[in-house]
Amino acid sequence: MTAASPSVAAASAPNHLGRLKALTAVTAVAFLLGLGMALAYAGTDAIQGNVQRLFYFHMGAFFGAFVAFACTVVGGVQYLRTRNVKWDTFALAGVEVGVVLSFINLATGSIWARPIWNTWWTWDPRLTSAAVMVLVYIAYLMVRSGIENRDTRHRFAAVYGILAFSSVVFTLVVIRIRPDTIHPAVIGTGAQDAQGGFAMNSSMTTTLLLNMAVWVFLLTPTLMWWRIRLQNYADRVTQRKIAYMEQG
Amino acid sequence: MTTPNTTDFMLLGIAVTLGAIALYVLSLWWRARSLKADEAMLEQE
Amino acid sequence: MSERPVIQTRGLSKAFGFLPVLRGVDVDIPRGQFVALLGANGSGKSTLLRIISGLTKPTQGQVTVGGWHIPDEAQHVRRQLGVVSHKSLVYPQLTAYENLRFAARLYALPAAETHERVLAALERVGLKRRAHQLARTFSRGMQQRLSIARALLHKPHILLLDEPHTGLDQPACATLNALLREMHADGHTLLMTTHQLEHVPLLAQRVLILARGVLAHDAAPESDPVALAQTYARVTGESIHA
Amino acid sequence: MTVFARAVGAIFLKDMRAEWRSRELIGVMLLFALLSVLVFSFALELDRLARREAISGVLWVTVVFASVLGLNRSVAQERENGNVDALLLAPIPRAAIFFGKFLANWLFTAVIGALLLPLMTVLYNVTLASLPVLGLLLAGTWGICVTGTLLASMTLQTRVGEALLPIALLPIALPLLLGTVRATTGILTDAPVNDWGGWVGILLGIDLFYTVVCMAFYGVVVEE
Repeated sequence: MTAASPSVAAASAPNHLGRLKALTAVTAVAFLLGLGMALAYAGTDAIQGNVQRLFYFHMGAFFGAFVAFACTVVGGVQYLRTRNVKWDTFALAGVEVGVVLSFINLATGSIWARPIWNTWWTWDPRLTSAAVMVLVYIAYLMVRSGIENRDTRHRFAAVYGILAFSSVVFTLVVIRIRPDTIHPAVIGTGAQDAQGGFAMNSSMTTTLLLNMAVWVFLLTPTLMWWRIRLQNYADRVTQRKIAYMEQG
Repeated sequence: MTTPNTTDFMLLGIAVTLGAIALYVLSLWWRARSLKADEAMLEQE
Repeated sequence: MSERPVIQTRGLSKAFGFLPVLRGVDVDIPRGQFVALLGANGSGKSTLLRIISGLTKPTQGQVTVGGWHIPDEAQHVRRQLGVVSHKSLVYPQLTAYENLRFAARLYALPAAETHERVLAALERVGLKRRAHQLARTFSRGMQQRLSIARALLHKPHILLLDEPHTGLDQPACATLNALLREMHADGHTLLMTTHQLEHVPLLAQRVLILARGVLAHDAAPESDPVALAQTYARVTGESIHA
Repeated sequence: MTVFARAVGAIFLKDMRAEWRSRELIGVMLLFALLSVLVFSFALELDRLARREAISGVLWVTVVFASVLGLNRSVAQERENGNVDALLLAPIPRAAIFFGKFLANWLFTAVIGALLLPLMTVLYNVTLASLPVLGLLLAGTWGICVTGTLLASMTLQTRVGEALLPIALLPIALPLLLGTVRATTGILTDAPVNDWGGWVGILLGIDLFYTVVCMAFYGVVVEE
């Protein structure tokens, strides 16, 4: 192939498999530590009981998803500036990991709500917005898969990924500016009629901080890194297929 | 006031969390495996 | 040739994803030349035309049109270009006159002259009597003539024609060819792709053939369509009836 | 007059004239909107109080789906004869092409919405035909059409084509919808401005953000 497209450079980037495996091991240990602290170290909430422990993962998953979707914005902007495929891969990894994490966020929230709010789901602005957030990024994946031309796919994905972030920002701010949500704001002041809020003691704060750090700085990057590796591998195979077809 | 017993819900939540992550990792592995199969086919021909 | 070529490409490459379409094309087209660009489907001739017109960005390489760089200075190039495609580029719900008046506004032609120039352009392609009929009611050949009027309205000196003969019957082809020869006589630079080799010797001074993304042939056309078809078959490895 | 304004005006007027000739957009959108309102009125046998709570949802769902129909047609018209290429070849900014198409789409959608207001006022016996609701309608359809014009330009280039627009548009437009529905309900139930004024602020903020982003990205979407 005479035209050295940027995609070739991305596909032949150094491997780093050893580092990724090390990171994965660290993530696994830290994740188990966080889980253990949530189960054994943090104090039991007097009003809500054990189900309150889910809250550590609920918050971790949301902010992990937030970081992943922010990566999609960075990847999209950088792709449009440089047209280097590695940024599109970065953005795609952000979307997939973000969808998984925001699903965990929704699911843990829903399971917590059953005993506390006495319902699995309610059409509260923040819950609606969080659900829409997942749908936007599923739409991102559908838009992507509908485009055969790779360059077009990358460009549209970049644009859509940037637009989609509005739903993430909306989910974050809706609790602050809208008084009619029942979702409690654990950090800072929230709605007056929020239900299910709780006071945190020091063991709870420590556990929350540790779990947030694990989800944001370890779990999200690890999953994204694996996803990027998979995409680079897929690109290499596609390239070989095309080279094969060109010969034949 | 007694603390309600909500342990079942906690366990369900943890199971869903771990399950979701495990499923995603499994999907990554699955996709890598089918790529390997593609590559092997290219090599054969 | 002392004058700089009107269209010049250097090392022009374009890949759609992993699929290379053009792999290093160098072309010089001097002012006033009528060039036919031939090639099989997927040989990249439409892509080359779209890159020169600024609709597609090249992956690598340099393109200048009228001394301006593409795509960075495309806005200077657009006024010099008239493009006719196998698609008609006209709105079927508008009349011929309205279509051209819309084009005149897009090219910011002086409002006072618009009416005269639109009528003159319609006259030139023989559609003046039909000026106020909807383009929807036009035959394919008439739509193509309207399209040419649209492309000429802002008096470009370069014409890019992407398979202008597609879908035209014999008389319409003859009318089109007569118009193109007239353009050439007027000193326009023309670059045309086509599948129908029989038109090439009648029109072009020079034939370029693209094969597998590179320029494989560059010469004056054989005067006989059959000989041209043989050359084409030899260069591209694909036979085409003339 | 700047190049930008002249190009926007030319494209907008061109769309108006084409629509005046064919009436294909307004016709389809209006018929759909009427059917939708009638179907809702059968499907939701609402009592008087529930009607005031639910009516803004009926209005907005109808307007959004009507706009999807219109947006698909409007952008498809540019692709049919390769006209979008002719627009891109003209010496005008890409953003002007986008804004001209958007203005036309916005006008069509707003007209449909404005026709629905008195109609629904009569059918549901709820005072929708009022200036505040009309203002919300203009602000809400603005955001929907600005994202819709951009997304339709994208989705019509995909394999799935027209079916993909609602899937791509609805989740992006949902923050707008949430705002407009809540504010409309607030107005209809005579709630104090403090209760729904925040939603109007969100709505205008999102409108502004989407307008800037979509105008900036149109060039990226249509280039090849």
